This record gives sequence, structure tokens and C-alpha cells, in this order.
Amino acid sequence: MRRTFPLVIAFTMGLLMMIQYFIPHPISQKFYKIMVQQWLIIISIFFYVFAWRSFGLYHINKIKRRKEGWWASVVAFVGVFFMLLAGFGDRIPGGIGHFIYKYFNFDDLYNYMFAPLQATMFSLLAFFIASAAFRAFKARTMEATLLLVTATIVMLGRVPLGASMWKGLPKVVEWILMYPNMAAQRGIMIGVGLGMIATSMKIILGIERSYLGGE
Amino acid sequence: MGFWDRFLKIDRRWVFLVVWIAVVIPLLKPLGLPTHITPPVKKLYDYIDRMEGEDKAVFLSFDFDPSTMPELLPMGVAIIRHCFAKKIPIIVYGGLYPQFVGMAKMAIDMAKTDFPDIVYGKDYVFLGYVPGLSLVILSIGESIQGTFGNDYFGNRLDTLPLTMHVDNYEKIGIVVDLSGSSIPASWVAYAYQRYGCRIGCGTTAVSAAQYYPYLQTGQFVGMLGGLKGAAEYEELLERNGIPTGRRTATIGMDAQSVVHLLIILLIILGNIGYFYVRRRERRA
Amino acid sequence: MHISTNPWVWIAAILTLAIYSFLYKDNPFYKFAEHLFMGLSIGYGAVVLWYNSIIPRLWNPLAHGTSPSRFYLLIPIAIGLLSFGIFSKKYSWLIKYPLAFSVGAYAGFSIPVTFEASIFEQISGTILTKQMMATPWLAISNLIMFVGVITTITYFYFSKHHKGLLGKSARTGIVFLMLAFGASFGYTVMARISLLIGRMQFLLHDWLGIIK
Amino acid sequence: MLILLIIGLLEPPSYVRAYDRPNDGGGAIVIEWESVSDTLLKGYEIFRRKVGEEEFRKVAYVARGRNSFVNSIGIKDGVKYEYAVRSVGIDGSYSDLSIPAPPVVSYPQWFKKNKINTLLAIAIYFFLLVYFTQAAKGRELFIRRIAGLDHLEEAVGRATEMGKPILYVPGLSGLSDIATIASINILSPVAKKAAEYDTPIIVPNRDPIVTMVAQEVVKEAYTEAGRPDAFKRENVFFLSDSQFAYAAGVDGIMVRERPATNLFIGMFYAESLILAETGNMTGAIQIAGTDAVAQLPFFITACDYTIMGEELYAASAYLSRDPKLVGSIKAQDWGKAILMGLAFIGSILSLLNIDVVLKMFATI
Repeated sequence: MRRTFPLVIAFTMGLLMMIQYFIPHPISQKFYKIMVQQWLIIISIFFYVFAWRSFGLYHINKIKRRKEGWWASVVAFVGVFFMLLAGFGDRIPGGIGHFIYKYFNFDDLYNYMFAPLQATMFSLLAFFIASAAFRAFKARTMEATLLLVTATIVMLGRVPLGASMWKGLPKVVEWILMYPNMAAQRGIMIGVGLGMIATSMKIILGIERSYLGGE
Repeated sequence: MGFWDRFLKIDRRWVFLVVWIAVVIPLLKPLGLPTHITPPVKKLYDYIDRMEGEDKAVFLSFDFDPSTMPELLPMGVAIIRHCFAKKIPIIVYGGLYPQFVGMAKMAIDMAKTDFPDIVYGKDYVFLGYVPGLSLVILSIGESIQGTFGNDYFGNRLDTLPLTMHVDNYEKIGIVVDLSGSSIPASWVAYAYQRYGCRIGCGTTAVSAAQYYPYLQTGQFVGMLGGLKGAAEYEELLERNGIPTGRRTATIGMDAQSVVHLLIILLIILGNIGYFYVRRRERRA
Repeated sequence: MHISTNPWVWIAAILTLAIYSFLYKDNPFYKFAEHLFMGLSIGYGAVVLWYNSIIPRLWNPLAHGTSPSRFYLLIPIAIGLLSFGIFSKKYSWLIKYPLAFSVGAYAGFSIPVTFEASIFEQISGTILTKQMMATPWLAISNLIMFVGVITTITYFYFSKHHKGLLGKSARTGIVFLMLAFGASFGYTVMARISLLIGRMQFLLHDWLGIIK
Repeated sequence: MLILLIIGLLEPPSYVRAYDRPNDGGGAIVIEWESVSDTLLKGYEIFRRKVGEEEFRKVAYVARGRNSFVNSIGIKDGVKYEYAVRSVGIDGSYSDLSIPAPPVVSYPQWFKKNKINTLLAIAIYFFLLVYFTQAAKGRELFIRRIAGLDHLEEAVGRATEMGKPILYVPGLSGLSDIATIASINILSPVAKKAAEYDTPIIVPNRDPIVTMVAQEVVKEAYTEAGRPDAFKRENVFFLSDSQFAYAAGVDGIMVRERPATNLFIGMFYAESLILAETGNMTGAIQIAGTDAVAQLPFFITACDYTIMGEELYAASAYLSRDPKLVGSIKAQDWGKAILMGLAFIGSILSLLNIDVVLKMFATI
């Protein structure tokens, strides 16, 4: 029950999901829809409960032990409750629900807190990309030189400045993207594809079982 | 330790600072670098421009969220302005996913200010989210009224003069999809391949490379790629005397050029330093 | 200068600055923004999960549905409930059932799809055709592409020593890999800088109103 | 007058034929016709009726240049339909209806005949995999050196010397991504080494299921190393499921806990460089491994070692030397050899106008 049966389940599910791909009949389509749009999603909801517990324990632990900077964990909980209140405020009966809904509008929280934080984190990349290029783009070896020269040419070719320096530059950049770049991407993709398929087959056959958390 | 040694070991915060300055200064004091118009942008502009006076509408779909807003929103604003100025009827669609609608709303609000005589319902209509993804694209081929029922504000579509008249791809001159994902390919597959409706595309700089083949085969009428594409469209509006409002993309483009140049400069300086130090160490 | 009077814009601006302060060094402002962000994201995720998954897929069909097939939904609920076994030492192995179910299903599903998208499409794009050799320039470009694909694949050949022909081919493969990495680094730069410009325009225009 | 005459002459399409769309679940009929060559043609309108009905009803319009259409709306399986097509002129005039196509019935099929090549490929690959994993038993198979992996132990050792923790980021995707499973495979020996050296290992997660699996794997590794009591569940935790909130959190851990070794192994997206640059700033030794092609350049520039693409899958075999896993690498290599051979032969044949290999790889 502990070891074999989960492997049987993985085998059966894997085989069924693979076979349904080849059967266009409505019965098989319905099976696919029920699995992908209902069952797998419903099962994943339960995993979230576990994740939230893990998140909660991590921060409660910090607060309890008064670890350095424990106040930040309190802030994290405040964030959770703000969002939950805004999201479910209209479901809270009485005047409080209305109050919350009015002043902690879900869209406002999203547009003026969540979205800017997300966009700003994302935009840190502009700084990091510059410093990584400065630090790491050194012509140490032939390969490194190739990487840095290509990167520089492509960077130049993508701004008006490059085109005004030499008219043909955008065309060169396009050629690099279309041929040598695509060739390497394809080569990686084929190898990765074979590896992915092999791993999937090993899961179905029960050879690969590390995801079950050891034996 | 010589200058180059210290330069190579420079604290990266100096690099951050220089990048920051390179972005902020051109924003404060635009350099006004000339914008070269590239064929994919010109083609899309001309196609829409030629629709003036014709009996067809532009269908503009916003398929992106705040994370790609800096690149894609200016495109939306510019296209709406173009249509408003030329009185080309336009249907603005809030996108295939529910979180996209806010972007479309923002673009309309930004474009509207310079065109007081534009009438909602006659000159433009705003459609909200309905579930179905690519099925929505197919369903528009049958009937817009049947697919959406109401507009974003809850008006019945069969009561608005524009949508009373424009009900499927037959009366749509072009669908322009703004997206950094694979959604433009879905519009090609369903609206163009099946209903023969022409497609234009506005996409991020990262995705533009993968869409060139579509441009080559004519599956896209034209394409705006990244901030640069948006800036070119703004420039075309300006040249044709259409009020552009705040040229967000053009202003941003100056900063973009400066930062690119800066990064290239940093790479070159870094390498000069690296070779200088290496040569000295070899001699020693 | 027209400083915004909208308190929400102020909140957004302050949070933006707090994140940027990390570039100088870690500090309480960043720590505050970071933890607030994590908290908000968990809350947001929960609200979205509730309205987009639990209500339409679970609650509505069970509470308001009429079709008899709705009771099949009890099966995934039962499987999902097994994962709560992890909360006890004795029954923690129960978690293996929902795991095996999900992972097995995804593995099976991905096999034919991966074969077609990553292998068939890619190989048929690599095979040289007459069209691809139409002009000398096209022919050279496509030959380079062909050599690139083959040599890159040989770089990922694991069960033989990289010596002789295989070694040469693998080294050529590295050349193509580096070219590709350089190209994708270069063309991502533009998009990333656009993001920073977007944030700066927010700070300077929407918040401070320094630029028009 | 003349124009009117010409429009009056707009011809209906000829040879209209309709058939059940093959390889589908029913509910779709394909209609084809011969194109009308007329400069004044704008497109075609397609009409349908059930056999027995009097009147044809319009179901679709297609622009000129196309001569087929798939009707998939309002079709019931097992019902007989008739189709007719008419031409539409550029100023809105119509031709007569064409002669209707013979009645047609749509029905669902049980096997996609056009996918037989995929099925065959799966069968061959499956055979290779089973053969080599069986053949590998009791034999030592060779795997070439993988640079990043050789340094894994050294990296763990360095954290021990410095008395600092190890940070292990198992990627940002779930178990549906094979890269995550490969990452879990690598986490196991890393955690075991860490347990032996008594160095704490921090594993922040983005996916709930991966959190659960990672906890189990690390716990198991500690047990195997003979130190089950040293395992701390709170060190393997769920951080956030939002991409950039997760990145912000991991950045925070890197600057505060100051891990001496950062391992980024699994599936990554745009945040890759945010993580790798922050780690670089804190001076940690960094090893990354991913099959996300778009993120590889950033890891290569900001990390000390990078395990690229398929190397990631080979890694679990390499670390464990488990003959079954090594056998699977052998099967993968055979797959590559066959594909390269077919690409060569296919190219030669197709340049000689024989497209048999090209057809083998068709996906439609």
C-alpha cells in the first residue's frame, strides 16, 4: 500500500493521459477535460492548504523566537490579511464588510501595491543586466569573446543609433537571430525534449520515483 | 594598484548609479534623437490610414497585463489616437483574460482627452471580458453581438450604432493584437486563416524576434516591436499632424538608446582594463 | 511640477523606492516592502484561487449543480484530502497517492506533446529542402543552421568521450551555443530597460509631475 | 451598364464537395470547391441545410483566395447535411447558389491516423529506454564529465568551511516540469552531503507540491546520513507563489543569511538574473542548472558554473551512478543519433525531391 500502489496509480494515469492524445472520440476528449480542468486542479487546491501552513509556520516561528527582524514577518501577515479582507470584504456581513470593501478596494490594492511592487522587482533587471555585462563580459577565451561580441552587436542593432551608424546592422542582427541563434536553440530543444520524454517514461514505469520523497 | 585595477574592482553600485542617471536625464531633458521608421511599422500605419472613409472598423485587442505595460500601452494609445483623428470606427477589446481589461481602459482614457468630439457608441465601443479564449476569436467570426451581448459598460451591443453595423469580421478591416505572449498567433490561426480577416500585431522586444516569420509570410499586415515600434508609430502620428499627447514611447526611446550605449561602453572599458592588467601581469 | 495628490499614487511610489533601496544595500525599508509583497501575493493568490477555482469548479457544481455526474467531483476531493496525511507522522505516506496521481498524469500527457513540439517540428525545420537552397545566400545560411543544430546536439552527447570527430563537433557546438547566448542576452536587454523606463516615468510623471 | 453586365455574370463555384473531417471527435464537416477566377470576386458564402429541409441557410463567409472551409458550429453527428456555395462580388452582388454537394454525415473517430508517426516514435524510444535500463544492470556505463557537477561537492565543502548555510532553489515551476524533478534528484545527494558535514541547507519554494516533496527528500537524506535529528522542517518552506515576490524573498534570504553556496537548479524565468546577481553580490559560490534556454545566458554570466539544458537530466544519473538512470542516458544518446541520421538522410532525399523523411516528421 505504501510503495507499490502509488506506482500503480502513476503508471495508470500516465498511460491513460498518453493514450487519450491519440483518440479523438468524445469519450476520450471528455476524460481529458475532466482530468485537466477539474480533477488535477481540485487536487492542487489541497496542496495549497499545505503551502499556506508552511508559510504561516515559517513566519510564526520567527515572531515567536523574536528572531532578528521578526517585525517583518508581522508585516507579511498584515499583507495577507489586507488582501483577504479586500477580496472577501463584500462577504462579511454588516457595516464592517461595507467599510472594508469601500476603503480597501481589491483593485486599488492590486493596482497601487501589488502591481507596482511586481513591476519594480522586475525592473531591477535593468540594473543587474548592466552590471552582469560589465563584470562578466571579458574576452577571456574564444567562447567568451564570441558571447560578448554577439551580445554587443545585437544590442546596437536594436536601437536607432545602431542603424544610423551602419544601415545594414539591423539586417545582420536579424540574420544572427534567424540562423546561428536558432540552430543552437533547436539543438538544445531536441536534447531537452528527449530528456524530458525519457524522464516522463521513467516516471510511468516507476524507475524514477524520487518525486515520491525517497522510499 | 593602478587605475584599471581599481576600475575593474569597482563597486557595482556605481554601475547602478550610472544606469539610473542614464535613464533619468534623457527623461528630464529629451535629446530628441531622430526616430527612423521601419517597414513593419509603416505598413501597419498605412493599412489603418487607408481605412479612412471606408465602411470598416479597426478591432484593437489588449492582451497584456501590467508587467509588459511600458512597452505595449503606448502602442494601444497611439493606434486609438490614429483612429479617433481619422474617424475610423474602432472597437477596443479588453482582452482574452480578465486581468487585461484595465490596460484597455487606461489606453482609452489617455487617448480620449485630445478628441472632444468623439462619441461613444458611434466612433468607438469598449468590449469587456468573456470567457472562452480562442473560442472568442472564432465566435467573433459568427457574431460580435452574439459573443459579447453587452459592452463593458453594460449597454446592449445591438443598441449602439457601431456594433449594430459591425457584427463580424466582414466589417472589420483589421484586428490589431497587443501582446507579449503567443496570443497573436491564435488570432492568425483563427481570425485570418479561417475568416480571412487581416491581423496586425504589437509585441514586446523579447517576442518580436519570434514573430518575424509571420511578417514575412504576410500573416501579419505589420508589426510594432517593443518600445521602439511604439515610438515609430507616435512619430508617424506626429508627421501627419495627429495630436500625440505625451509621447511616452518616444521619450523612453531616448533613454533606451543612452542606456544601450552605456552598457556597450561599460563592456568595452571593462575589456580594455582586463587586457591592460593581464598584459602587465604577464610582463611581471 | 504637479505632485500627485492621490494617496494611492504616494503609496505606490514609496513602495517602488523601497524596493530600489535594495540596490544600495539591504535595509528595513526593503525588508518591509519585501515582506509586504510576499504577504500580498499570498493573499492575492488565495482570493484568485477562491474565485477562479474553488467557486466555479467545486462549490458551484456541488451546491447548485443538478447533473448526477457532479458527485464524481468527490473522487478528486478524496484524493486531495489524503495529502493532509502529512500533518501526522504516522500517515504522512498517504501524500504519495495524490502526488503519484498528479505527476503520473502530467508525465503521460507531456510525452506525445513534447515529441511533436520539441522533436518533430524541430527536425522537420532542420531538414534542408530545395526552397531553403533557392539562392546562394539562403543556401549558405541554411547550411550554417544545419551544422549548428547537429553540432549542438553532439555537445549534449554523454555516453562517449568527446574525442576525435565527436570532440571536434562538440567544440563547434559550443561556438554556436555561445553565439546564441550572446544574441539572447543582447535582445533581452532592450525589454528589461524598457521596464525601468516605465517605472521611472511613473515616479517622475505620475507621482512627482516633474516631466510632462 | 457594362459593369452591371459583368456582375450579372459572376459565376457560382463549381465542384462543391463536402466530407466528414477525418481524425476528429465528430461535429465537423469540410467543404471544398473550385475557385472562381473573376477580378470582381470578393469571397464566398457557404450555405447548409439538413436533408429534407427546403431552405439553405448561410453558415459562413470566407474571403477570396481560399477554397475550403471547416464547418464546426451547429453540426450534429449522424445527421445528413447538404452544402452549397455562392460567390460574392466586391460591390455586394451574389451569384446563384452552386449545385449542392452530395449529402454528408459527420461522426467521431477512434484513432487519429495522422498521429501514427508520433505513436511509432514513442514505441521506438520506449523500447530503447527499457532495453538500455535493463542492459545496464551490473555493468559500468560511461558518462562524460559534466563541469558544473564536479564542483557541487566542492561548493558544499566551502559552505562547511565557512560555517555558512547552503541555499538550494529548486526552480520556480511545479512537478509538471521535468526540470523540477531533475532538481529534486540533485537535491537528494546535496542534502545528504550537507547532513554529513552538518551544514544547514535552506530550501525556499514557490510551488506547494514541490515544498512537500522537498521536505520529504531532505528529511530522507538526513536519515540516510544517519542524522535524522538534525533535520529542521522549517528550513524547507513555502515562500510565495508569485514570481517576483518569491524573487524578493530569496534576495532577502541571500543578504541576511549570507549562504556561502547558492544552487539554482530547475526551471527559471525572468527572475534568474535577479537571483544570480544578488548571490554574486553577497560573494557566494554559485552553481546554476536549467533547461530554460532563455535564462541560460544570464546564469552563464552571473554564476560560477552552469549546468546547461540536457546536462541537467544527465546530472541525476551522473551523481547517483545508478545503472538504471545511466542506461536511460544511453537511450537518450541513441535517440539523438537516430534523429541526426534522419536529418542527414532527410536533407539529401529532399534535395533530390523525395520528401519521405520530411513527411515522417509531419505533425498535422
